[in-house]
Amino acid sequence: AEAQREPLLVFAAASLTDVLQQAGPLYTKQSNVEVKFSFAASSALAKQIESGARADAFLSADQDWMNYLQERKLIKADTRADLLGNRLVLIAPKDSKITLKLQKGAPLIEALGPNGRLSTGDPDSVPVGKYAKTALGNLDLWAAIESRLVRADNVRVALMYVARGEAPLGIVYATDAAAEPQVRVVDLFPESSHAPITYPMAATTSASAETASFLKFLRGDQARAIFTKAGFTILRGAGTAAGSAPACSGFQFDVSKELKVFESKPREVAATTAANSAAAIDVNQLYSVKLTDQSKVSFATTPGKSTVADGSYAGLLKITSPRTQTIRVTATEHAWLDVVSGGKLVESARHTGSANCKVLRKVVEFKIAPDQPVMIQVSGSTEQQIKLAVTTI
Amino acid sequence: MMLTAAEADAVRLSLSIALRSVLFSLPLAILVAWLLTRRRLHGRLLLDAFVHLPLVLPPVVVGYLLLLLFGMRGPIGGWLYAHFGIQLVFTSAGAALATAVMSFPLMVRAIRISLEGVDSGLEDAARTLGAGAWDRFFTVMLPLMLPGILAGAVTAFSAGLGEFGAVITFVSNIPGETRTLPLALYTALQTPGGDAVAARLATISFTLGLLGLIAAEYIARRVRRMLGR
Amino acid sequence: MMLTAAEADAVRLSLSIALRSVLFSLPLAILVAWLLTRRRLHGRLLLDAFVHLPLVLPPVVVGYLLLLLFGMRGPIGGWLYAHFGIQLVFTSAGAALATAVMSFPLMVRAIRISLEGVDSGLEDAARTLGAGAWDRFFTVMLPLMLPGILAGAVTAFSAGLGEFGAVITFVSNIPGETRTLPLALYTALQTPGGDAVAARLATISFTLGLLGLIAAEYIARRVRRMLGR
Amino acid sequence: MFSIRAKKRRDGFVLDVEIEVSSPGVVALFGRSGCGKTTLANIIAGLLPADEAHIVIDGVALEQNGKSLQAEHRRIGYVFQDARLFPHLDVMGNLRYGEKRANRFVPALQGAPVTPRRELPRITLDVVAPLLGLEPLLSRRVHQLSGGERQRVALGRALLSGPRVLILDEPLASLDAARREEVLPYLEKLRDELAIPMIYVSHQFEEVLRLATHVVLMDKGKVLSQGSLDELSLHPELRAIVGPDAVGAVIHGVVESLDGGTGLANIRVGTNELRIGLRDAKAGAHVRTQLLARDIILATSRPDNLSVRNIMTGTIARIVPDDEDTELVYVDIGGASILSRVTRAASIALGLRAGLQVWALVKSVSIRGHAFVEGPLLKSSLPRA
Amino acid sequence: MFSIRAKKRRDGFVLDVEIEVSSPGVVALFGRSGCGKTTLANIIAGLLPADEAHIVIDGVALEQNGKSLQAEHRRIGYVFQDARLFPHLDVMGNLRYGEKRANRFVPALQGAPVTPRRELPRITLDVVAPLLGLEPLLSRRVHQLSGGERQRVALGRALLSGPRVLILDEPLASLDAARREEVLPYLEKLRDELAIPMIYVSHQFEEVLRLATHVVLMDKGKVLSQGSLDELSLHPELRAIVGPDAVGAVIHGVVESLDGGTGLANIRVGTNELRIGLRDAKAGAHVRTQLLARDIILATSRPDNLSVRNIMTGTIARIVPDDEDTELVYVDIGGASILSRVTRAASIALGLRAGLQVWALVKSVSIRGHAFVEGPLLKSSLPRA
Ligand SMILES: Nc1ncnc2c1ncn2[C@@H]1O[C@H](COP(=O)(O)OP(=O)(O)OP(=O)(O)O)[C@@H](O)[C@H]1O
Ligand SMILES: Nc1ncnc2c1ncn2[C@@H]1O[C@H](COP(=O)(O)OP(=O)(O)OP(=O)(O)O)[C@@H](O)[C@H]1O
Ligand code: MOO
Ligand SMILES: [Mg+2]
Ligand SMILES: [Mg+2]
Repeated sequence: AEAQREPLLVFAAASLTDVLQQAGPLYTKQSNVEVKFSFAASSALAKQIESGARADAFLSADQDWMNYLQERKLIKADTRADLLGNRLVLIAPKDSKITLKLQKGAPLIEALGPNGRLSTGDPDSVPVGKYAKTALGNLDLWAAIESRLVRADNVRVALMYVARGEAPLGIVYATDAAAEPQVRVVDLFPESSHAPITYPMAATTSASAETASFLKFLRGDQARAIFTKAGFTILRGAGTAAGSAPACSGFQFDVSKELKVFESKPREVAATTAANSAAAIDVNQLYSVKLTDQSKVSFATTPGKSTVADGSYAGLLKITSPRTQTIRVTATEHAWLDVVSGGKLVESARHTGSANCKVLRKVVEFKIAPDQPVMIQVSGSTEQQIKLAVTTI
Repeated sequence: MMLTAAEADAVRLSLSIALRSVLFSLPLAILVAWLLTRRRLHGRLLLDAFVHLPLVLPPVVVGYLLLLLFGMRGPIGGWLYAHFGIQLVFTSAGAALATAVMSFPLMVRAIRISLEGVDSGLEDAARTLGAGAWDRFFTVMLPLMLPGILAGAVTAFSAGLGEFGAVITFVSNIPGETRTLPLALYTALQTPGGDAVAARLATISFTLGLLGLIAAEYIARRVRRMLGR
Repeated sequence: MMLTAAEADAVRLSLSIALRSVLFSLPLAILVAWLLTRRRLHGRLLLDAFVHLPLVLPPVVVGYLLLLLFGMRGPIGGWLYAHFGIQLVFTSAGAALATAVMSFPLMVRAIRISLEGVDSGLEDAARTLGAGAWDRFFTVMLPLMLPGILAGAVTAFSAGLGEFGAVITFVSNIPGETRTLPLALYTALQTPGGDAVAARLATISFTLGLLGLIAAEYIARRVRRMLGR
Repeated sequence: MFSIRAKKRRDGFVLDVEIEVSSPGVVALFGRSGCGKTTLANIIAGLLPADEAHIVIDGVALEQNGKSLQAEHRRIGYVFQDARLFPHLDVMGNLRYGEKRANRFVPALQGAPVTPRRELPRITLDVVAPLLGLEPLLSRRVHQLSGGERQRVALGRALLSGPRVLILDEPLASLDAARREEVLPYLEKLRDELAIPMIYVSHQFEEVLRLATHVVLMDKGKVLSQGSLDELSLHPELRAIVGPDAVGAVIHGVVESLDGGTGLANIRVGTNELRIGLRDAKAGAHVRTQLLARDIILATSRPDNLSVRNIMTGTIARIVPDDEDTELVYVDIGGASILSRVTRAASIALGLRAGLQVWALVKSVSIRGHAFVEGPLLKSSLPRA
Repeated sequence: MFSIRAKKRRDGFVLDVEIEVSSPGVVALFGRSGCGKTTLANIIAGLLPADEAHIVIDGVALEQNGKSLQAEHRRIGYVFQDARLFPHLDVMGNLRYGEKRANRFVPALQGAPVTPRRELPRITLDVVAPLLGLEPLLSRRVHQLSGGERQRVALGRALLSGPRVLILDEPLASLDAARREEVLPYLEKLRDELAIPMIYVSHQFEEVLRLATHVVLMDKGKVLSQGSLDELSLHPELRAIVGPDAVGAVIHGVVESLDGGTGLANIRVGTNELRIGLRDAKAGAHVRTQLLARDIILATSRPDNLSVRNIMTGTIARIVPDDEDTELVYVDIGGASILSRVTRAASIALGLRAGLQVWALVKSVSIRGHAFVEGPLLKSSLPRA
C-alpha cells in the first residue's frame, strides 16, 4: 500500500462546513490522503492566503473573494471553477402560518407584522445578505424592508433567528433551510431576481500536486451525492475535469444554440449612452460590446438592480425587429441585463448561468411583444468589454 | 478627521452601549465581588464559576446563550416583553446587556483584588465605631476599593468598546441600532477593498479607548492622592 | 463523558495554547505593569494605550493586524521566518501569540492593581536593608504581588480558553493545529444539527475553565494565608 | 461590672483568663510583651472569635452561652495599638465617623436580661478637639500625621462614638510626656465624671497608677494575679514589667487639710501624715499615691534640717532581697505598708532588721498624688482605710 | 562624624535642621510628637528626598551638592516606628533578608572623597537571636507576632544587615521594661564595642541617658538646642518632653574604687564622692549618671543615721521656679552642677537662698550609673572633668 502522503489543507467558507466534512473522509479513503479543512469566513480565509497560508485549495462562498485572490495571482486561474449553486429562499418558523408568493408588490412587510423583523445576512458584507438585497430590490421590496432587517453575521445566525422564532421571516440559502427542521420554506426567490449563487473553487498557487485530484473528486459522483443531498445545485461545469475544455454545464435549460452562437466570431459594436441613439444589433449574432462608465449612461428605465457599485460599466443596445415572442440575452461577463419593450421593463421569464463556464456566464430569457423594438440595457458590468448575443427561440 | 454619518453613528452607539453596560453591571459586580470574598458563603465557587462563564466561553456562544435566555421566545426575554414591553434582542439595550455580560468577569476580578487589598484592620476599626456590615461597606470598603472599582470599570468600558462576538450574535448588526464600531469595522473587513475604511474605524476605536484611559488615569491619580498613597 | 478524538485534540490544543500564552506573557505583563506604575516614566500613557489596544479593538481586527505583522509576508513574521525559520501564522504557536495578545491587557491590569496595593513602606524597609531595585522587586514586590499575578494569570488563562476572533483570523481553523475548543465550537455551529456537539464542546470549555478557577482559588487561598491575610 | 471569661487557642499560644471586677472603673491589663493583652482586648471587642467566652460589661451581656453580640453592637470604643485611621478621610472625617454613629440603636444580646441602659454622656467634638490638640490637624490627611498625632486622632474618634466601654491598647506609647500629661487628666475625667469604664493596656505604671481601679497582671496567656493596685503594687512580677524604678507601694489616704499657698495637702495615711503637692483636691477627698521604693529613705533616728517634709514612723515588717546588691524593706506605718529599696551596704550599716523602729523619709516632690472624686464609680473600689 | 543639614517643606510643616557632631557615638533626636523626627530620619536614610541636604556620616558622604546616594547604598540600618516586617517571610526569613545583604558592594557618592571604609564588625544571627529573645519566634509568621515581638524582629533584621549607622525610631516604645532592660545593654554594646554610630529617636530620657553621646532637641522642625547630654539636661524645654520626673542634671564621674561585696562603686564627681550601684565598672572608668531633681534632698546641716549613702556638700548657685508650688535649686558641688526640686514650702522653711551651703542627699538606689568604656568612640564626647 501507498505510504500516507502529506495531508491537504483546504480553506473553505463556513457555509460548506457540513458537506465538506462529509466529503473529506471519503476522499481520504479512496486516495489515502488526509484532507484538513479550515472553515472560517471567506474574507478571513482569503486574507490568510494572502498572508502566506499554506492552503492547497480555497472554496469561497462568493466570487468576490475568489476574484480578490485571482487579482493577486494567489490562485491558479485555470483551476478556478464554480462548483456549487444555491437558491435563495424565504423562510419562516416551522409553525408559522405565513404564506407568500415572492413577486413584485408581495405583502412582505405585512407578513412581518407590526414589530417583526426579517432576518438575513448583513447586506453590506455577508454574501447571503447581498443576494437578498438584490432580490428584494428586483421585487421592489427593498426600500420598505430595509429598516426591518436583522443583519446577521453569517447565514447560520440568520437561520437561527428564524428557527428560534426571534424573527418571523428570514432569507437564507435553500441548503440551510433544508438542514434546519425548525424552519419552513415560504417561497423560493425567482432566479432572475438575483445573480446566480455560486461557490467557486480553485487551487492556490502553492498547492501540492495532490490538490487537482481532490478538486476533481469534488466534482465526481460521490461528492455530488453529498452536495445534492444537502440541497446544493451542481453547476454544469462541475462535471468536466479542471483545466480542460470550458466547464459549460449545469445550465437549467437547453442552451446549445447560445453555446453555438458564442463559438462564432464576434462583431464589434459600441453600446451607446442614450436610449434614442441605442446601437442596433442583429439577433443570433455574437457581438463584442464596448461599454462606457455607468454614470454616463442615461437609461430608458431604471435598471432592475437598483444600486450598482461605482466604476462599473453600462450601455444601451437595441434590436429593431425580433420576430419571436421569446428572446434570450446571453452575456459573458457578470453584468446585469434588462430588457425594455414598449417603454416598460420586461421581467425575465427564467435565467440560467454558470460562473465557471468561460463562454456562457448568464442566459436570461424574456417574453416580449412581437415586432416591437426592444432595448437592451447592460449595467453593472465589471468589465468594459463584454461578449453578448441575443438569440431567438 | 471628519466622521461620516455612519461612522458618527457607530461611535455614538459604541460609547452609549459601553457606558450603559458599565453603569448597569457596576453595582452588581461590586456586590458579587463582595460576596465572593466572604469566605463562608455557600455556593461561592458556583457563583464564581457562573460569573466567569463569559470569560471561558467564546463570545459567540455567549451570544447564543443570551439569545436563548433573553430572546423574545426565551424565558427571561419573553417575560420582560410580556410584562414590561422590553425588547432586548436586536436593540441597543440588548447590545449593552451582551457587553455587560462579557465584561462582567473582568470587572468582578478587578474589584475583588482591590477588595482583598483593603486592610481588614480598618474594617475592624469601623465595627468598633458602630458601623454595621452595610455601613462599613459603603463608608470604608467602597471608598478604599475605589481604585480597583475604577480600574474594573475602565477595563470593562474599554472591553465594551471592542466587544464583538456576543453582540453581533445576540443583537445582529443593524446600522444605527446595534452596529457599534467593532461591528462596522468587521463589516468593512468583509468587503474586498474595505481595508481603508477599516483602518479609519480602527483608528477611531483606538482613539476612544485612549481617551478613556487618559480619563481613567487622571481620576485614578486623584483617587490615589485622596487615599494618601 | 468520553471525548471523540477531535474533541480531545481541541481540548489538548486549547489547554496548551492558553498555557503557553500565559507563560509567555506573564513576565512581560509583570514588567509592563511595573513600568506603568512608575510615575515618572516617559511615554507611560502611550505604553498604556498600546497595551490596551487589544481590549478596545474587536478580536477579529486584532487578528488581522497580527496577520499583517506576523504573517509570512508581514515585516516581523517574514523576518522571523527568514532568520530563525519560525512561523507563527497558522501554527499553534501563533494561536498562543494571538491569545497572549488578547489577554495581555487583562493580565497587566490585574497585576497593576495588586502592585499598587503593596505597602510602599515595605519597599522602603528593603531599601534600607540594602536591596536594590531589582532585588526589591524579586524579593519583596513580586511575592507580595503574588495574589494579583495569580489572579491575572487565571483571568488570562480562562480568557485564553475562550479566545476566538483573533485566533481564527490569525491562524485559521486548522484541525489538530489551531482548532481550539472555541473554533471547534464555531465549526460545530456551522453544521446543521451541530447544536448537540456545540453544547458538548461548550460544556467541556466551561468545565476546563471551572477547574482552572478552582485550582486558582485554592492556590490563592494558600498564598493569602502565606502572606498572613 | 466586668465579668470576663475567655479561652482562645492559637498556634503556640493559649489564652485562658477570667476577670471579675464588681465595681466600675478602669481595668488595667498589665503584662509583658506577647502575653496576650491585645488578643484579650480583641475578644472583648468582638473582633476575634474566642473558643469560649463569657463577657458581661456594665450589666450588659456581650457574649455568653455561645451567643455573641456583633462587634458593631457592643459599643466599645477601641483605640488600637496601631491607630487604624481611615486613609480616605481627613482627620475631621475620621472623628465624625465615630460621632455620627454615637446615637445608633444597639440591640441586646438574645436571651440576656435587658438591663436599663445607663444614660451615657455625650462627648462632643468641641470638647475632644482642643483636649487632644487636634484643632490644627482637622483638615489634614491621615498620611500627613506623625505617629503621635495619629494616636490622638484615634483616641478622639473612639471617644466620639458614644462608647459604653473604652478599650485602650497602649494609647499613649507614642506620645511625649507633655502630651501624655495633657491626655491623662482627660482619661481620669472620663473615668470619674463620665463614668466610662475602661480597659487599659499599658506598660507604664505611671499611667496605670493614675487610671486603674483594678489591675490584671497577665503572663503567657494566664492571669497571674488581679485586684486593687495596692495589692498588686507589692507583686514581685511587676518588677519585670515596669522596671525596678517603678516598684513601690500604692497607698490610699484622705485629705485632711490643704495649704493653698504652698499647694501642699496633708494626707492621712494610716497613723501617719504625708504632705504632697495636690492642688485640686478638697478636704476629705480620697487620694491614691505610689511611694516608690527608690524614693523612700530610712533613718534609725528622727532626722532634722532636711528639705524632706514627710517623715513617717513605722516598724520594719520584713526585708527581702531585691537584686544582687539591694534589698526591699517592708515598713508598717500603721494601717499601711510601704516599700523602701536600700543598698545592702546601707542596710548593714544601719543595722536594719524586722521589728526595728524606723523613720521613713520621702520628698514631697517625689510623690504624685492622684485625687479620686468620690463618685459612684470608685466608692467600692476604694480601700478599707 | 555626623554632619547633617536638611531642609524640607511639606504642607504646613517646614523642617530645617543642622546637626554637627564631630565625635562618633549616638545622636539622640529628642522632641515632641510631630516635631519632625521621623521626617529627618527618613531624609537621612534616603527614603524621603529633601529639598536641600548635606549628609556625611562617619566620613562617608551620603548626600551633598545635589548628589545623593540611593537608600540601598547608604548602609543604614533603620528600625521603623512601625516594624515593617515582610509579611511573606517568617521571622527567620526577615532576619536573613538583612543578613544576606550584609556584605553587599556599596558605591561611593559620586565626587565625594573616598574615605577608607572602617571595617564594620559582623553581627551574626547567633548573637542577635538570643539577645533579642527571638529563638522561639524564628519559625513564626509575621502576623502571629505581638507588637513588641515585631519590634524586636525589626531590630534584629536591621542589625544583621551590616549597617554603617543605625537609625532607631522609638524602637523600644512597645517593649516592656524587662525586655527594654535586656535590649538596652546590647545597644550600649553596639555603641561601645562595635562602635556603630546611631541616630536614636525616643521620648524616654532613660534610654537617651544610657545611649546618647549627643542630643538634639527639636521643636517644630527646628533644632532648639544640641550638645552633650550634660548641657541639654539643664534645658528647660526638656521638661515638656520627658515629664517633670525625668528632670535632673546629668553628671560625669570617674570610678575611684569598687566594693565587690556591696556592688557599690565610689565615684568622684567634682570635689564630692558618690556611691552608686555599678557592678561591671572598673576603677578609672568613666561613668555617666543622671541625678534626678526629684531625688535630691537638701539639708542645711549634715544629717546622720540615714540609709542615704550619698551626701554631697555644695553651695546653692540659684533657685528658679519649677511649677506653681515647686522650685528647682541649682547646687554647685564643686566641678559639677546638680539640680534639686523642692516644694516652695520646704524652701521657705529651710531658708534656701543662693550662696547657702547645703548638703545634698541622694539614695544610692536612686542613681543609675552607666559605665562608659573608654573606647575611641566616646573619648571626645566625654566632658572636661
Ligand atoms: N494571628 C495570630 N496567630 C497565632 N498567634 C498569634 C496571632 N497573633 C498573636 N499571636 C501570638 O499570641 C500571643 C499574644 O499576642 P498579643 O498580641 O495578644 O500580645 P500583647 O500582650 O498584646 O503584646 P504586646 O504588648 O507586645 O502588644 C503572642 O505570643 C503572639 O505571638
Ligand atoms: N506625608 C506628609 N505630608 C505632609 N505633612 C506630613 C507628612 N508626614 C508627616 N507630616 C507632618 O510633618 C510633621 C512631622 O512629622 P514626623 O512624622 O516627622 O513627626 P515625629 O517627630 O516623628 O512625631 P512622632 O513622635 O509623633 O512620631 C508633623 O506635623 C506631620 O503632621
Ligand atoms: O455562507 Mo455565507 O458566506 O455566511 O452567506
Ligand atoms: Mg499588643
Ligand atoms: Mg515619628
